[in-house]
Amino acid sequence: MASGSVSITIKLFSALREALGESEFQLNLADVSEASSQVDVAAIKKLLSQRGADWKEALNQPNLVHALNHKVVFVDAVVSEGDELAFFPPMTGG
Amino acid sequence: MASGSVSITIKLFSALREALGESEFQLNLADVSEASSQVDVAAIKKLLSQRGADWKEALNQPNLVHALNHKVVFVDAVVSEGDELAFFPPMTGG
Amino acid sequence: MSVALQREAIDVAAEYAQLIGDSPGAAVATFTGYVRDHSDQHAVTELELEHYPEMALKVLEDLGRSAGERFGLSSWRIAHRYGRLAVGETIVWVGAVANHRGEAISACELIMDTLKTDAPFWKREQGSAGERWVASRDKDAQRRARWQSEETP
Amino acid sequence: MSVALQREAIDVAAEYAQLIGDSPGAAVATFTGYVRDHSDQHAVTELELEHYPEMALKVLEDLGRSAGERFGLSSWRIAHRYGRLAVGETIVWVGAVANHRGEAISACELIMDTLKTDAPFWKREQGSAGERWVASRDKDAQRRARWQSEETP
Repeated sequence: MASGSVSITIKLFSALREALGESEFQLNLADVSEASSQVDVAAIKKLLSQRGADWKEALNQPNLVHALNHKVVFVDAVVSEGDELAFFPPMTGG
Repeated sequence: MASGSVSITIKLFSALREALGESEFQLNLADVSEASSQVDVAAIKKLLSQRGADWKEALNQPNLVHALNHKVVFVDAVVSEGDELAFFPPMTGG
Repeated sequence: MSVALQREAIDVAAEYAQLIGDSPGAAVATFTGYVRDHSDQHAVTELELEHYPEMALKVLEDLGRSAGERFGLSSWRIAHRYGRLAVGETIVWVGAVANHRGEAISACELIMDTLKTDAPFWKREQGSAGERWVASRDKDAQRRARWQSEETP
Repeated sequence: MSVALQREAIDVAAEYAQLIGDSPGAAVATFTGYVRDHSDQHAVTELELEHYPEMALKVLEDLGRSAGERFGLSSWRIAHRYGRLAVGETIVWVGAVANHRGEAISACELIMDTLKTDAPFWKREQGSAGERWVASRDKDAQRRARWQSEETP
């Protein structure tokens, strides 16, 4: 069962940060579907996409990268209390 | 016809120089076979091999390198007046 | 065996001296990246490098450590800038010390190829085309992929 | 775009500064070789590098020029020592400047691989096994041969 007390940190970078006007915020998972016992990255994307058309578009671009606790993950990665989940476009350093 | 006036510079390096006790000398080709119209590196090796068993051994080791005017060549390279012909073992720089 | 994330320019000579220390290995390879004055077809006057500090540090440390193990490095260093960079300034410096040249050079190349696609930095260019985020290049992903299949040279 | 043959130690920082000049290219790769304290199984205390000066200059100039053309280098430099070298001293320094990292790094590697087998230098070691000429390595010839078949990376 999803616990109503789960809270995670969301971070946005680069064009995503710019398009959505936020760089970091806390997200409470109380309202994620209680039917699933675990909350994964896909569920968070779905939840955040409800914030508006810009969020939906930004979070569903095909080359979106998600990093959970500083490691790139697939959308099926499970999110837990205190985790840090970041969304950003492909990296262009070096 | 081989000209009796042809003179070249022979240089020896590394283990060859050390084994033969010479690093550089002039070689006059007057006595190279007059039957051949051109003198090549193989003919020079044959000529120098007559200087003694140590020369014969040193110049006939399988990995001997020959450089004519500062460029590595095969034994069929033709030698001309004023050329510089060097013999040495495989290179080990860098 | 360390990573630096820094706003200030990279002192290449100081980095090199620190990398080799008192007793250098036999083979030292380095790579330095600089801000170019052009990108695709248009002029670039300035670059802003955004980064994700905690993740960048973790990714680069993991990368240096794994290159070190793969190529038997006796020492390695990765320094990466962030913030505003002028044309001609350093962006990144990588140094690797090994017993043989092939290992040192390959380690540098592996680190650069992986860093380009895996380290959380994003370039924003200012220039004749206005401001824009730099797009990732397919070629970088291809170069990155080589290291997953290729045998150690 | 030059070659140095020198008896004195190579000043790596000065070489680097001169290589990049006032406006560096985007990508700079360097390689430095040092005298090792061992060879095969035995300790080495000193190295004597014999060379064939006129030919060494010609071979290294041709090599730099051909690497420059193959990889589109905007600058390159090869410095090589000769004479007596102590353990830990520089033997060789190669620097290459290009528009992209792959070209700079590959140029350095091509120059080093070719130099090892084609440039007329011979190492004589002094150490626990007495004095001896260093034998050429099959591996060097193999690395050299790669560049004759391989496509430009």
